[in-house]
Amino acid sequence: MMYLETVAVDYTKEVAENVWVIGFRSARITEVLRPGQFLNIKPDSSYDPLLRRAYSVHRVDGDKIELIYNVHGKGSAIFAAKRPGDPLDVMGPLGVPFRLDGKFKKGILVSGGLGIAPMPILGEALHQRGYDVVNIHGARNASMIVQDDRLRNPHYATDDGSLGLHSNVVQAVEHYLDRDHSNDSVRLFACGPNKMLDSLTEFCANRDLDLKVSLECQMACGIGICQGCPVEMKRGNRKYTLVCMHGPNYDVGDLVLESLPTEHG
Amino acid sequence: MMYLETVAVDYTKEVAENVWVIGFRSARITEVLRPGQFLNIKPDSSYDPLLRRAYSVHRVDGDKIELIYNVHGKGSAIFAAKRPGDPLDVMGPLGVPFRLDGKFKKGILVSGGLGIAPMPILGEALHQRGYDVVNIHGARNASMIVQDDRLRNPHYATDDGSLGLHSNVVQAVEHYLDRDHSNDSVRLFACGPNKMLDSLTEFCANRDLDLKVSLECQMACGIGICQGCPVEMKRGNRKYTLVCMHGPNYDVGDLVLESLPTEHG
Amino acid sequence: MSISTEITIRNVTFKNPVLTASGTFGYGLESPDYVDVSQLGGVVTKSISRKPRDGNPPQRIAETPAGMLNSIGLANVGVDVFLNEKLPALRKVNATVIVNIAASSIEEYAYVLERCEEHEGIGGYEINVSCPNVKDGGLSFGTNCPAVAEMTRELRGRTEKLLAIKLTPNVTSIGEFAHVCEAEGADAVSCINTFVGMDIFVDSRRPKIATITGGFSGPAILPMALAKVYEVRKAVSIPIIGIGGITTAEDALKFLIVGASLVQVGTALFIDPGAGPTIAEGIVAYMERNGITSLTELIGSLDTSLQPSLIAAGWE
Amino acid sequence: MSISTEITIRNVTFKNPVLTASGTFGYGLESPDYVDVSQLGGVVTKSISRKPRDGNPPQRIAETPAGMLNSIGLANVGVDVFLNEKLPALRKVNATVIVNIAASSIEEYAYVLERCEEHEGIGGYEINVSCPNVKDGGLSFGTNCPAVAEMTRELRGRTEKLLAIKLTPNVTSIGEFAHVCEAEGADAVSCINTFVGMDIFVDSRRPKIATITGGFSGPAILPMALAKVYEVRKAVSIPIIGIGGITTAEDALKFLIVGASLVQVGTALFIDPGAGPTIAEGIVAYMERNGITSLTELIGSLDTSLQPSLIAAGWE
Ligand SMILES: Cc1cc2nc3c(=O)[nH]c(=O)nc-3n(C[C@H](O)[C@H](O)[C@H](O)COP(=O)(O)OP(=O)(O)OC[C@H]3O[C@@H](n4cnc5c(N)ncnc54)[C@H](O)[C@@H]3O)c2cc1C
Ligand SMILES: Cc1cc2nc3c(=O)[nH]c(=O)nc-3n(C[C@H](O)[C@H](O)[C@H](O)COP(=O)(O)OP(=O)(O)OC[C@H]3O[C@@H](n4cnc5c(N)ncnc54)[C@H](O)[C@@H]3O)c2cc1C
Ligand SMILES: Cc1cc2nc3c(=O)[nH]c(=O)nc-3n(C[C@H](O)[C@H](O)[C@H](O)COP(=O)(O)O)c2cc1C
Ligand SMILES: Cc1cc2nc3c(=O)[nH]c(=O)nc-3n(C[C@H](O)[C@H](O)[C@H](O)COP(=O)(O)O)c2cc1C
Ligand code: FES
Ligand code: FES
Repeated sequence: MMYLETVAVDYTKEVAENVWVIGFRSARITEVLRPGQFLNIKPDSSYDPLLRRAYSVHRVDGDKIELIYNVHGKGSAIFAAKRPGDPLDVMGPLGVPFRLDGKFKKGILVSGGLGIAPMPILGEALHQRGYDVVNIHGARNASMIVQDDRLRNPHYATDDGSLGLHSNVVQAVEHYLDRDHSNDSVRLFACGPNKMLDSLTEFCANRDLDLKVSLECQMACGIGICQGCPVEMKRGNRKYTLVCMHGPNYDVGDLVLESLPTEHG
Repeated sequence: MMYLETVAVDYTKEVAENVWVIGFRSARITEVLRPGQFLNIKPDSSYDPLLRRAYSVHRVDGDKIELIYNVHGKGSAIFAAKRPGDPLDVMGPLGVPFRLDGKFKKGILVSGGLGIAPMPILGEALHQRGYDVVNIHGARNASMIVQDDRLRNPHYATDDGSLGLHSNVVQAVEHYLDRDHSNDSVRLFACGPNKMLDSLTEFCANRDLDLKVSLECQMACGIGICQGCPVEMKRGNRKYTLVCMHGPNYDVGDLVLESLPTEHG
Repeated sequence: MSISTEITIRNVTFKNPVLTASGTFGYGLESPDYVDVSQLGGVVTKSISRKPRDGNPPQRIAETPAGMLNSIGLANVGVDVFLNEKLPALRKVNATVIVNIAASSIEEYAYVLERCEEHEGIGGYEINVSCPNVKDGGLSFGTNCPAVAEMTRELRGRTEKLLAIKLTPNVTSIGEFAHVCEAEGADAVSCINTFVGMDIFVDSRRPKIATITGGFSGPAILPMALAKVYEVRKAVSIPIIGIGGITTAEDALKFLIVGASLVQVGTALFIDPGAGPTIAEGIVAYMERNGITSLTELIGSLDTSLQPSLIAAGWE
Repeated sequence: MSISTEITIRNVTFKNPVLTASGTFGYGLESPDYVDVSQLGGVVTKSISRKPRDGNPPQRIAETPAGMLNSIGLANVGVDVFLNEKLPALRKVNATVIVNIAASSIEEYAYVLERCEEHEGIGGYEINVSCPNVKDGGLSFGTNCPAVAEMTRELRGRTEKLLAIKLTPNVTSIGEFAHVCEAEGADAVSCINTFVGMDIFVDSRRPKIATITGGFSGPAILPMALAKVYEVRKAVSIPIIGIGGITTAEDALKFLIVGASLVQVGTALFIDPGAGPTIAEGIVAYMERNGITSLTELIGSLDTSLQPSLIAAGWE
């Protein structure tokens, strides 16, 4: 079940450098939402920008929903300018949730930058199902790290060493596994820039680790009617999978990751 | 001298049914502004709506400027949603001011609906120059009348009789003149719907009264570079006058009023 | 006041004039639960080809001011899967189905149409001529008037069902194309398919979509689409299906007033998949407000008599 | 790093590639005090005709999503007043002046051009071919390839100055038009003039502009204009002047990268008459950021080599 509804903004705020959250309520959405799903939101009623923007659901609490986003372009700038009470035109929840079942003991949630978005809800869901949860979150520097004390077992890494490990996030995963945990039965869940997903995929392939990824790509409809969001498949009888409808969450082994267009050109 | 500047909104509020005001400050603009001039304002940075909107300056007080407007379409809806502190992209002052000199003793300021916009500043300017000032303001009903105790000698008329005279504004002018003032030496200044201007023009022609009008029409540039705002001239060596550059304030005798396109189709 | 929004073309009666445009509503089956397909005038399917097509590689879409570019590449399940899986499901949801056909040769168009003729539940066909014409060197059919004429003649000979030809706007004179369609027996022309557009990233200096240029759609194109419908209205007397940038009932009414008998909603469905029924309701509300009881009073009722301002200005 | 934004076409050196488009900056003299015309690459005048023209009756403009329609009707002061009053003033403000010429016959184009040839201070000409061709029955020159060829030949024979032909986008193949211009000796083609569009009021069912259809411009058209420049770039090797929806430096850069040597800013000037110099500064900032020292490195530098995604998808 998915809904199209106009909700009222509860708040917006900047929680790290150029990292913003926006909060609103929808009991219908939170009731059916599952980890890794996203919402498709119209910035405002103007035709410029025209299309909805996809956002992973970052936090839920009862009927409260929080999204987290960077301000880059037209859409996100409009979200950041919203005030309490402003209307927000929301469609969702959309997409196939993360696969939570399977033979593993610990979920390692790997996020680069705004890839943190789906992790809190995923972590809670894994925890409730009895899995151990570790978060490994990387960013360029300390001010861009989203520090959230509700995050389970967080490990941080920054490119400039200003917080946590002085490394990229894939090296941080390696470091974590090699220290004490190399024999754990793990599943990795990753979300972040395509370059990070590429190198994490290689790392996991080398070690034969189970990796699920959550993709981002340009979308028009978000519901499978435009065919605008294809990614090539390695297996299966279709050449392409539609990220909005069959994804955004995949087993990395199903995908030809190189077919993801480089972000923003 | 005209300016292009980004100011901060001080306030917006609804002062009568669907009648809004918006306030901001610009010392540069108030310093050079003259009665009957207008500002050209970009609703926001989106390309939809694309063009600036023209607004007569309604009030000035030191560096404070107030505009008055109805919410009809895309642009005005955006203005009404502005909050204190929001940026506003303003160009002006534009247009040729009202002609205040000449042989008359009393200025009768005739306004229909939002035609009230330029009247307060015009009234003050006339008063300062020693003229008597009377305002005759009409609207469909009482709730749409902008009652402002700073207005000089206001007389109201409503189509349904819910406030002031039960008449249209032209009948109210006739009523005013016929009661006690038929021998006054007057100049009428009018602003309002084209239909009102038409019938007031006829009325004034019959009585040989001096009538200045302030026109509204669709504009693109507001500064004479697009040729988008022509109105036909009765005299002079050009066929058309450009409302933004040669107007919006005219002696009614110069114009072929029928060449004003009917508003909104 | 009893208002009828029914409109009949050939032997198909559309319950209202609002259809979904090809390629923007999938096969009519993917839409969310809150969209009632039976409230639409009809569903035009994604372009169906002889064989299944994967479509173009990513990136396939880009947003532009008030519009978007696409290069989907006619990704579709092919006529067999369409007829065996999609059509039966569509019939169940009680939709008037127009099958949009894409092909690279007249034989291929004819093949797909004839396969469809074997099945029940199809209201008619819309022929997408914006595909490369393999026989004549890859240039699109849609910009070659004799090819469109021949194709129309061939298809007309093969079906008694509603046959609409979907014209491309990327030609000097769309009226000529509409004219040959009419002459060869088409029941209607669909105006218009997408305009050619492109966009690039200035940092990488690369095209935003993989095929460099693509199809341009959305509210931005409405004024051009409306002008094309106006041109076609003057050229032919068969019904026109108006398409291009329609998002609101007001937009749809513009096309009807200029002369379209039906309209299709495309890109707007990506923002609100339920836009079709909403627009149909808005048309009824307008008719009520204006005392119009039947669509035929509205269609082509554009008032181009001289405006007072023109008469005043000496135009006669 | 020393950055040069100079660009020379024929014998005119433009200090930067940003010009104002014809009809959107008056005669270059009406702009507000805060706009420094000498900071522009050049000023293209409103179309100048043999006789003064009043232009079309109201209503002349309408706003559309991200665009606008106009039917100004070439209102202008005529060549005499232009040369005697406007040109001397323009020379004083130190602008590179391109005179845009409009006419309804080749003789009339030639007349206006020859009158201009008698005066100093004109950098070159841009020929507006989107005017009705009275000789060939009122259809615009711009959609008639032989007429454009003949006109270019005739004008080329009459001037040693920069001669650019301004093409209409409302044709099936703009490349063919650019090609005949090149063949007949034009120094450049300006791409593009406005698209045909229309809009109506649904309540009165009347057109929004008096001439029913009009010219469509603004950010909405940028993707189509860019595609036209791309098509022309493949068809000819003479310089292209890119026009259509340019509002920001990023927009201007898109045209340069796709292959334009100069750009013109039109509708955007109605929102900010000073947009030209701002865009020129933004181009310099981009060049600095990307270590580009001369415009020629940028012009036509579009990277259409296969993207990894295309190679992965088996395109070669
Ligand atoms: C399934 C899914 C989930 C997503 N979840 C999130 C999320 O939780 N949080 C979030 O912030 N975003 C998320 N995104 C991305 C989001 O949908 C928007 O693309 C993003 O917010 C930019 O939108 P915009 O309107 O601000 O920029 P646009 O106006 O679309 O783009 C303007 C300019 O910014 C550039 N740009 C756009 N995005 C980026 C970027 N990420 N980095 C650098 N430049 C960029 C564009 O290339 C363009 O030049 C998700 C996308 C998908 C498909
Ligand atoms: C010199 C000048 C001075 C002006 N001063 C004022 C002023 O002081 N206050 C003021 O409110 N306006 C004034 N206007 C009009 C103003 O510029 C806008 O046209 C008006 O605010 C509508 O803008 P919008 O963006 O809301 O509507 P748009 O988005 O432009 O129009 C949307 C819809 O509303 C309709 N519409 C637009 N205006 C009206 C109207 N007035 N009545 C009914 N329907 C309408 C349009 O036809 C259209 O269908 C002035 C215009 C000029 C040229
Ligand atoms: C993503 C997308 C896919 C499309 N696919 C097709 C198609 O397969 N066949 C077709 O005839 N038209 C196709 N079109 C064109 C639309 O049917 C329509 O003619 C065009 O988009 C203009 O209408 P709009 O502005 O309402 O979208 C497609 C359009 C879009 C945006
Ligand atoms: C109001 C207006 C008037 C115009 N007048 C002329 C003209 O006289 N001659 C001409 O060649 N082009 C004219 N044009 C076309 C522009 O020069 C330009 O080619 C077109 O508007 C596209 O650019 P833009 O989207 O930046 O406006 C005019 C455009 C507008 C909007
Ligand atoms: S975004 Fe439309 S199919 Fe995925
Ligand atoms: S609005 Fe452009 S000339 Fe008046």
